[in-house]
Amino acid sequence: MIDKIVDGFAAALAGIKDGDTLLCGGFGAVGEAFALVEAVIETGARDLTVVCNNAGSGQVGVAALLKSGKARKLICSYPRSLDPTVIDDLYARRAIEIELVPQGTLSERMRAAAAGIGGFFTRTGADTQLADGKELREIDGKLYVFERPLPGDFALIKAHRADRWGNLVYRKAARNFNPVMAMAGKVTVAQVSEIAELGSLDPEAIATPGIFVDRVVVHP
Amino acid sequence: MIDKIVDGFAAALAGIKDGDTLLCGGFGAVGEAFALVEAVIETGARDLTVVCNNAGSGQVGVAALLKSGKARKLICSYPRSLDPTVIDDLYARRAIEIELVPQGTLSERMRAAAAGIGGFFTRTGADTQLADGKELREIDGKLYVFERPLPGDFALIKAHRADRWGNLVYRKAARNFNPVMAMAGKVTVAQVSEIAELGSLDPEAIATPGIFVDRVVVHP
Amino acid sequence: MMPLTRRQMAWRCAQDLRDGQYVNHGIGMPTLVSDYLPADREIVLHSENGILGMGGAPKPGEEDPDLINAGRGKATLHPGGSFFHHNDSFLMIRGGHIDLSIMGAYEVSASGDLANWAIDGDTRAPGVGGAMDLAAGAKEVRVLMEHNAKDGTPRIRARCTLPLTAKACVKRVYTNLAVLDIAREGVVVREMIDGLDLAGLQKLTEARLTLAKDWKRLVTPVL
Amino acid sequence: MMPLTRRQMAWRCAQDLRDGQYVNHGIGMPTLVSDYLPADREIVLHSENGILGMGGAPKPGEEDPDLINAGRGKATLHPGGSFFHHNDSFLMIRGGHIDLSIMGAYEVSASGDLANWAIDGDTRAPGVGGAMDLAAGAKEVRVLMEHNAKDGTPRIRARCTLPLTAKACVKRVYTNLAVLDIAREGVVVREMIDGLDLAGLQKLTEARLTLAKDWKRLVTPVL
Repeated sequence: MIDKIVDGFAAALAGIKDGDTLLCGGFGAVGEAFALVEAVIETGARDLTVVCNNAGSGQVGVAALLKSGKARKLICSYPRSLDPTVIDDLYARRAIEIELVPQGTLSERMRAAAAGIGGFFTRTGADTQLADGKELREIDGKLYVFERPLPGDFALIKAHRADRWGNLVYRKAARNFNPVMAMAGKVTVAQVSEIAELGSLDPEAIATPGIFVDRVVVHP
Repeated sequence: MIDKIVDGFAAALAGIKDGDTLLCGGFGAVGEAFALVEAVIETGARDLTVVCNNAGSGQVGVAALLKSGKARKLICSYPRSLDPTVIDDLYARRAIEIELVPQGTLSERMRAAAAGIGGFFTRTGADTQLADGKELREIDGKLYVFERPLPGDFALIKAHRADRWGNLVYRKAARNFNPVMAMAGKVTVAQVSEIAELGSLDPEAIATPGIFVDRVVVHP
Repeated sequence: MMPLTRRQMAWRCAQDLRDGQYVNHGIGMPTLVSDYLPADREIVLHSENGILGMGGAPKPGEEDPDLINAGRGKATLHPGGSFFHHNDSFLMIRGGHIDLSIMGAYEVSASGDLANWAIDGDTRAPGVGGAMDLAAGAKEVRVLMEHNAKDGTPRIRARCTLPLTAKACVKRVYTNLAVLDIAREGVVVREMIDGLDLAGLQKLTEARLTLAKDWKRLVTPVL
Repeated sequence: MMPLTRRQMAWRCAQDLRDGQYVNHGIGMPTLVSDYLPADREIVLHSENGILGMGGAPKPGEEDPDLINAGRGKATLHPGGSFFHHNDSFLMIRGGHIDLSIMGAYEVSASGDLANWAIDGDTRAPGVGGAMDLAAGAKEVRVLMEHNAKDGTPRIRARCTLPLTAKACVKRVYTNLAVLDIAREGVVVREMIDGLDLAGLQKLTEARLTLAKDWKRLVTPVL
């Protein structure tokens, strides 16, 4: 029987190791799995690469993980927030490496990893310093930059409801990066508010089919 | 006021012209916009390129369009069906050009067109004669083939319900190629069974947001 | 001479929106555009965090913690709106499905180059967000910005001095002094506020300006 | 010596499925595998036309015209199943999310090359479907096919003679005579039907065979 629901964050994060890349969902603190991400600190894993659109806000979630010093590198598009003290301090002290990626390229690179794409050409950023050192190609008279897939060892995402097969639904704008990260994580862990009976989620409206989800942990 | 609902197939197909590429939804006759596709014959447009997973079955829909002689070329993955007499006859007479594309590459090429991707590398087909003449590249020790975007001048799709903004929902496996074709068509026309009041479709379950749809025609 | 307020600039920008357009407005001043959508037109706002048909701020007590706009303000959804994930949201942006992107900027060049993500001497961690995606992908880009920096430095430049967001993408600029088109022949002044003439505006602008034959006074309500 | 029937071959293949696996079976004989899913395991069937959790054929009168499998037969959906579009369906296939692809084949080579989409002298329009996507993308590929063609020609070859679907992708082959693994050391016989020995099987096989130390008789129910 398939039952992806695990008991507690330690079980949810089992197997995380030094040097892993973590895909952390959320946009502007909405749809971020605060508790699950904070539980990474307790695992003791170090030298992590955190992939997240922002860099957390205040002292919680991704901000707490970054502050803990467990992350060597942040791959993000916009490390700014209402309270960016953690990332601004780390950046000022050169205590973290930042790879800045345009938001859509960040999402597309994760989808490429999920879809078996070896790389793709995009117009985004081709004219800019973010293309420095990257392959450029003119296609049909326009300049494109080559971008590589961005897979995660773990995806740490937030959803509204899950069933025991790992099917997920989200709430409104809390969906954001979570589905694409679910697809791009080798191990995908979903922190959810509620468990639904198998078969009770509308099969036409499942935003993340369970095939992309390995573990579900409830945190109401 | 936005009202994408048009009256009749002539209005739905206005602007179609010689040499156009038509993306025709459906998989094994399910989710194919039979009546809309057949109405293309009446427009008089010629030298068309038809993109469709199959080649129609029997004498209806895509099969009828191909039989009419209006199509110069078919881009497909599997031109076989319960009754493939039309395509087998055209092929035997060398009366149509066929570009054979692996099914997932067909879908991915349309998505690339929809997403502004200039091209991508895929493992699919890299080892095969379908990669003849295409750019190959070894990435991380594996062989990939470069594939180009496949846009349509028109996408002729089938959905279950639409509202006046063009938001679409589908029924079960009738979804198939329709959403990706809706995204990849310069003009996307949806043949639907029913119209829904604006606001009555669940915003969490709209499979094709109206931004991808230009015209809606009702055919119960 | 009375430069426009930020709200007046947003109002002017909003007057050009067309019925049925899919519009993404950036954070900061462009957000104000949504307060002045013409009542006789149905305009569908796209928010990069996965919303089409975004409405304005909710009434007090009706805020939903999971419904925010790209600037992290609380938002609402219009009937006909929809939610989707980030990859589909940026497919809309990068694939040319957004009719109009309205962004703020630090600099716009005479050829429509845009610089709006990085400034000199910023000690904060760098951030680009969705600016490069919008600049390269939207069908049309319009900029809403003060005509000059606080120290008077022109922002409409012969060439951009700051890191680029994308080349040759801006088609129209709304400032607190004028409405200007980036055309093949250069920067064309379409509207100027009362009390300003071409020579006066040129003094405040680095790029060479020409005056449209049918130029008008830029007039707005008091806002 | 009694070669397996097609149903017995499908039954044998199904016995190896593991609890919780995501499995895509091709059209033709592999479809029969779904009739023999072990009752003590929950196996999630993927259908390329946008279904996870596909069930078997519906009861008469309960058919839904919009719910078909990849072979165009009427299907059902298990509780927990979901529908999605083709691009997501092939992302699952191409991105390595499908644990196991079970396909038919014309030929498999000693190094696991697969040829299952084109034959010589076919006058029909060529068709490839999702075979190349599955062969290149699934985590594991297993083949279900008759050991020999109707004229006796071996189908397990030193090298494939027909156009390839993908190289070095097949890990296990179920035939009407044997179960064989494509291993680093070559083609290893794991199971043979009663009355057949390695020499006898080798005569019917072009690729060089070795016998697994723990080989067994291939026994199935009468089906």
